[in-house]
Amino acid sequence: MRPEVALPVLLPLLSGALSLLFWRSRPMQRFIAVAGNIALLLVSLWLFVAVWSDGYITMQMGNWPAPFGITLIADMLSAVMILMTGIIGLAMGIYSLATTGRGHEKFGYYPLMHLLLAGVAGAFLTGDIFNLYVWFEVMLVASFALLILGGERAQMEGAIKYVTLNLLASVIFLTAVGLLYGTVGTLNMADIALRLDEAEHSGMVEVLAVMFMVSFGIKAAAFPLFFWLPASYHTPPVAVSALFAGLLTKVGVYSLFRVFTLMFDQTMGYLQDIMLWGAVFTMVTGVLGAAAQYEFRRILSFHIVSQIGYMILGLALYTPLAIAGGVFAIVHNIVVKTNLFLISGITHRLQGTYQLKKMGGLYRERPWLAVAFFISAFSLAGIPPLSGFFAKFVLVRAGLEAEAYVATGIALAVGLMTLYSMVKIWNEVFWKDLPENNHVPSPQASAGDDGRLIKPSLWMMYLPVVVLAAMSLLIGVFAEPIMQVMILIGDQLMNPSGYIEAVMGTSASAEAALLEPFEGQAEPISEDAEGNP
Amino acid sequence: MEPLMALAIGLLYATAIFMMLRRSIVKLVIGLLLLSNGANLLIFTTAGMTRGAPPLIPEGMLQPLGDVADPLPQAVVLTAIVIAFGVLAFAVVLIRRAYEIVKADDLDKMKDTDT
Amino acid sequence: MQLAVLMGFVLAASSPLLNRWFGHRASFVLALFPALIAAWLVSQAPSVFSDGPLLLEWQWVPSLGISLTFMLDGLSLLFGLLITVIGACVLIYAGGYLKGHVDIARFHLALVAFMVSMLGLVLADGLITLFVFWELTSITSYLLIGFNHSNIEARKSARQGLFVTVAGGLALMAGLVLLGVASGNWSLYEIGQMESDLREHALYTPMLICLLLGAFTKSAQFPFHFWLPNAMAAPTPVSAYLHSATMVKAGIYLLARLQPELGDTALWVGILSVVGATTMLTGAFLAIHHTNIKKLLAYSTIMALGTLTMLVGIGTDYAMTAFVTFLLAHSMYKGALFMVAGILDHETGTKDVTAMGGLRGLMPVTATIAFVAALSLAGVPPLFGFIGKELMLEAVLAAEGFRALMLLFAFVSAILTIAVAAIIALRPFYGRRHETPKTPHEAPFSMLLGPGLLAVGSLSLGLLPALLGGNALLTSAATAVSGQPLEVSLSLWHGINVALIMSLVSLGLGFLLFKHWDRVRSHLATLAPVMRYGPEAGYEGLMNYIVRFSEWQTRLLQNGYMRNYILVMLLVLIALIGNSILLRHSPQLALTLDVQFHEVVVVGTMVMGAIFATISRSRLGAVVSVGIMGFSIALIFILFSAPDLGITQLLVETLTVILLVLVLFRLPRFSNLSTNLERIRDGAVATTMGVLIFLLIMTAWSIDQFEPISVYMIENSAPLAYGRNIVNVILVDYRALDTLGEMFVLALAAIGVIAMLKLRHDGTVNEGDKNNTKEPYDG
Amino acid sequence: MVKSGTIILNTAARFLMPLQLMFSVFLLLRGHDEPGGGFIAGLVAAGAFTLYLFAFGVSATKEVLRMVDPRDLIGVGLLLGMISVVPAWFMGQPFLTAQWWTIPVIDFKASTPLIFDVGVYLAVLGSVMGMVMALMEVDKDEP
Repeated sequence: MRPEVALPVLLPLLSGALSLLFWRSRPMQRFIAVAGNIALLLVSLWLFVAVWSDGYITMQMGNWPAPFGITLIADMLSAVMILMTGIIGLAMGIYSLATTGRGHEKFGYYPLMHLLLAGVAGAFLTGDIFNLYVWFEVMLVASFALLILGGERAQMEGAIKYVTLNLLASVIFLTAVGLLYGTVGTLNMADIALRLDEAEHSGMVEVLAVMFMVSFGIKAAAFPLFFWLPASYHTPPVAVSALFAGLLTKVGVYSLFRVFTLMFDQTMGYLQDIMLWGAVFTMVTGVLGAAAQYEFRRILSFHIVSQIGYMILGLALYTPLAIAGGVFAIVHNIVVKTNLFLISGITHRLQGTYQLKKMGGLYRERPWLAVAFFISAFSLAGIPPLSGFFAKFVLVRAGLEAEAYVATGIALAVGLMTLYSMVKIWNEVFWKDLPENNHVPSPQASAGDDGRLIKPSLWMMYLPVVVLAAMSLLIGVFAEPIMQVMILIGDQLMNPSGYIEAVMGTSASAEAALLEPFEGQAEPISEDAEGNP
Repeated sequence: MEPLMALAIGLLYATAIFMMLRRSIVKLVIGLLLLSNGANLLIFTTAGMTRGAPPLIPEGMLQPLGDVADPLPQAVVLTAIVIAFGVLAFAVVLIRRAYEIVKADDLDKMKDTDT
Repeated sequence: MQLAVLMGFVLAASSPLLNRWFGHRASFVLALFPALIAAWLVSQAPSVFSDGPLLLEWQWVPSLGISLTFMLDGLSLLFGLLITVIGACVLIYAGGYLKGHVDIARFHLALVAFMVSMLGLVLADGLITLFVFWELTSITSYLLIGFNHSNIEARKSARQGLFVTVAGGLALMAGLVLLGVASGNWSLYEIGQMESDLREHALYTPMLICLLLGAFTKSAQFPFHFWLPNAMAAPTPVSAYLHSATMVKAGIYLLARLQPELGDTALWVGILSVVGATTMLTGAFLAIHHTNIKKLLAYSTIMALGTLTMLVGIGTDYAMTAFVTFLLAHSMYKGALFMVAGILDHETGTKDVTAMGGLRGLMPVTATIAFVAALSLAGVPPLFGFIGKELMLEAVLAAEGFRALMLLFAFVSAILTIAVAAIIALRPFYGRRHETPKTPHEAPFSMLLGPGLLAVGSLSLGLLPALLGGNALLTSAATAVSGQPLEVSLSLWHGINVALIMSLVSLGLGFLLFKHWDRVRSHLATLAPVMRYGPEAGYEGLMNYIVRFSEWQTRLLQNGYMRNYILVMLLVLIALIGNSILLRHSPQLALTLDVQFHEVVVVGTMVMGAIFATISRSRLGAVVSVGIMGFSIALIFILFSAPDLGITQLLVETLTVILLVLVLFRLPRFSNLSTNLERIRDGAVATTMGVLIFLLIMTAWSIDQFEPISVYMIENSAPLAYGRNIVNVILVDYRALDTLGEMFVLALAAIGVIAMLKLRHDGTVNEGDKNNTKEPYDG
Repeated sequence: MVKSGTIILNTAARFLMPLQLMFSVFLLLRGHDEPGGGFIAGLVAAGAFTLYLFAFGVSATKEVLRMVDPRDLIGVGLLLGMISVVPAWFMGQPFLTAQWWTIPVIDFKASTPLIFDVGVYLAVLGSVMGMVMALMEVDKDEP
């Protein structure tokens, strides 16, 4: 009984349920929000330490042996992703206290946030493919609701695209699950992996792989399936944008990593090239999309797409080092991208706009904010010794070792284009003097929601920003321990037998033991049944 | 039976996709509705269909009488139906609000956030 | 030592504090740091000279082969001393130059950080550590160039410098990784010790090209030289330090560092010689276009960098000697000259040499320093610059490939350089006194100390080359560059030889050019239209093109039309599935049809419902058709042994229809929005998808390879889970987690719906909370 | 949209609603053994209230619900669902492991799956009611 593997899912569910129950009381909601986030962070740390020291940790929910019940399993990848969820969750919790309007708080902002985290955590921990679908839906519906909270025109327009295209992905996913069950007769991912290896109809296996690839590709916003992201991510309140940017697309990427290392490893020969070019085009189109933009959050949104390309590149190269690099990129990107969105929120609060042309002068006015942005932005561009550099370096090294020269070269060039956008923001927002025509921001505009702000508690906005910026720096400076974790992840993912054993191994014998007495009983009954009619 | 169902489900998917490609938001949502129904039927069908043997165990017995229909896809579809309903309700209200704002049932008039 | 370097970053970060504590004397305090490091370097010098490279091991990311190990050999010692000594001078100088500036603390921060990065760069042994420091110098220099960030030119120049150097940096990274992969080693020292020859490795050419791109961009080689003159937007201390003595030499350092392992191939010699010589000529030629004293100096720096590159390319022992000597000489006189330029700018308020004149009397010390340094630049004996230039000419004369070209370029450059030197040394200080924006007077001591020291250095090293172990230092450095033991012994007098004659002739011609400079310039001005097609225009054009391309791409891809988005996604899906199931493999069909009449009717009704929903022109018709379809599905569920499903579907369908009616009630009629062509296209896509789904279902259904896990559930439902409705047992026990999630989905959808409907209408609805009676959302 | 229905609808709703609610509870309790269960029961109950809603309008329905906001139902339902997860932990078993207790006097088998199913019931009821009532309320405001 290892509760730590289930608690990261159950705790946010519980805090979500509690905060729904206390929907009348704002102070209570705010308290539950932060307390729940702190608890989630602690539990995720617990899980991380446990996985680091003990290896795979599993729990058979309901005490039904695998593959019959639902398995929750944490390997190193899950543990890292959960840890990131915990960190980002708390950062967002604190930040939201300062930015969320009363109306939003009243209509379920905090429960939605917690349930979103629960969905994310569930997706990271589940070992069951249909359960993964369920967590995806929890996450999606929570994100739908968060996206439209406030009900402005832009939000509605963005939400329609977001909702429809994500639902399309969900249906493809569901269709694939149905076909998968029809093909192999099981839903447990480890069991599926075993059975797919023996499957005779390799065409069906490939089709399933392709369907999962497209479905998760949509959720991850890979080329050419990313349209929903730039259309919607810049529309909701900034804390929501940040949360989405940090975590949501990464769930899609995580699923790609999980499914293609565990279940569909035999199809990689064919799919690798497709994925590689998908990754390359994702990087390029994303970064080019940002080059023409002059809206803070829109630039950042396009960069999410571009960064997704890096992560998928890691998977497409399909070596342990490349996987390590891809995961490093995920971790780095979660920290940095969230932070950049949070910073855009602060600048918006300070200057009342997201339009770069109208902003300026923050380098002199807010040096600490400038430092935080500088670190995050240049980290995103992969400048050493920040976190992004190591992600990029590992990927470049893996790419060159795998002799994928073109893809690696493009990955490097994309880094330069990332720098272009980041320098654009830096020059416009921080270095340039504030343009004459910008008036002092009105509080009405500042939170993007209901205009009845609590006192502008800037420190609550600064705290997460500074901490995340420091994280980006520290990940770079103390890259060794992190790299060891990443290398372990690379090993674990490329050798899924450990995962399968952790799920099936011990319970395989239990399954036999459980089945045995019934086989004796079942047979006469079934004979009866055959005889009767 | 399954080949017939497969044909019908294929048709369901086709109509759904055709509807989703229209410019009207309402048609889009109806397309989504058709699509999720299609997916549910697909799960139900691929696992094999059985006549007149629901997965129930008669009172006082430990095992069902004879072969019964596979209960797992049923449970999965049940979950999927409810999820689809929730999502659909959300989508339906979304188009209502979107219509209030845009004043037209035309997706082409909703591209301000992209360009 | 590593600690010292890392402490440097801490020191940099704390410089705002130091500025608060020590006021304008903070510069002196900060200058102590490089001075101490210089002292340490000097103390280590004897052992380096005698025992070879000193390795200071320190791990960083061992799992990636990244170490923070420092290697101190002759080359890094030479560079280290340049960085620290000139660094100390510049810090003190900057204290005077920027006295009272509001941002001086930030300036100190960036400058010290840069200095430390540069030091790390030349000391690093690990390939990746070298790169890390390399990029850090790019970033800090970005901050320094953009120091006057209110000025749009400064911002632009900073960005340009950053892009060019970082672009090169990325190539360098690729090159270094290739080097690491090819050699299997991530340490420069160990690569130097390797048996195998990298020159024969299959990756040699790409590796070399990447590395050279990195070095060339950083060291402003043609055609990447344009960023350097623009970088003169930086305050002058920065130009003196970064853009003459240190950062721009990082690329040169890299070339010298790699020459023992990678040099001496046809490719290496060819590229370096030609690029170096071209850069040399370009720099010298462009220099005399300008009257801005900093630009003049910047272009002459480009000329010097070209010379250095060329020398590394030649690669002979003689060239190596020339290389180290020229390097040292150039750093000293160019640093001094930049600082003099800064003094002139600071005191007169203009950078235009033609606007100055007759300042000798007012600023005697400055004038003397300028004169000495300029003589060194011109290569006039007895200054150190003369030795450097002589050696350079001799090395070129002894070169094997491209000798004629290099000789010609070198000779012309020498003439031009002499003219430049004369312009700087004579023009501002002699002749008629001009009115300047500020009234000039002699600069303060802090600003004279640095250039004075460097000028004295140029003079004394020229007179007594062996002074202060100069020979030993250069011997050791040249040995490191050439890879084999080399003896350097410098002297002013080499006898009368070709080089000396060339020097003398160029001196005369150069002076002639100086005399007629104004006329030459007006002639050159007619060339201006041609000059517009330089590499800088290429850079600008590329940047504009990228932005335009990106706009075009965004319009194309992110076009806002939802149906296009869906279409693209579906086409991807169809292509991939179709390719897999139809082309690469084949579907499996088992067309055994076992149907009963009533089943056909139900299925037929369902299909008709779906089709009518598609073609119906009225909303109500569509909703009714959808309802019919839903109820037929419920019937199918019930017919095929799924009573729970049937009931659920029935109830859900009822609610769905209610919802649809409630909502669609307000919407307009369907209108025909698409063209016929679009309909046909969409129909084709939809049909293809439908066919594929059909094939997939048939295939999945006909595969009967594995026993489904539900067998276990059926068997254990009653005995272990105490439930006889197996579906319900699955929902609340076997797979209760799914159901838990599902509850939350439904709840979330409800919250979303309520929020969506009420958040705007809040206050008009009786919610019991009267605080929110206003309508903040209408806008 | 619908302010009040016809007399037939009103009468039907008035009599049908208690019956439907009772039926839904019946479906809920027998769900573990026969077709039924939390979802179905919750949907039936929601159908009952929806019928009432159509017949008598929002405010009347609110009165019937006696100040129980649908959101409270959702909260309680979800919380019950979460509560049923935990007991197994105290027994040292994985979460969600079913626990069965027999209540002695009425010989009723209580179990965590039952609590769970009740949670589902309430959550489904609350969610559907929440949506429908919100829609109707807004419709009422915007004639």
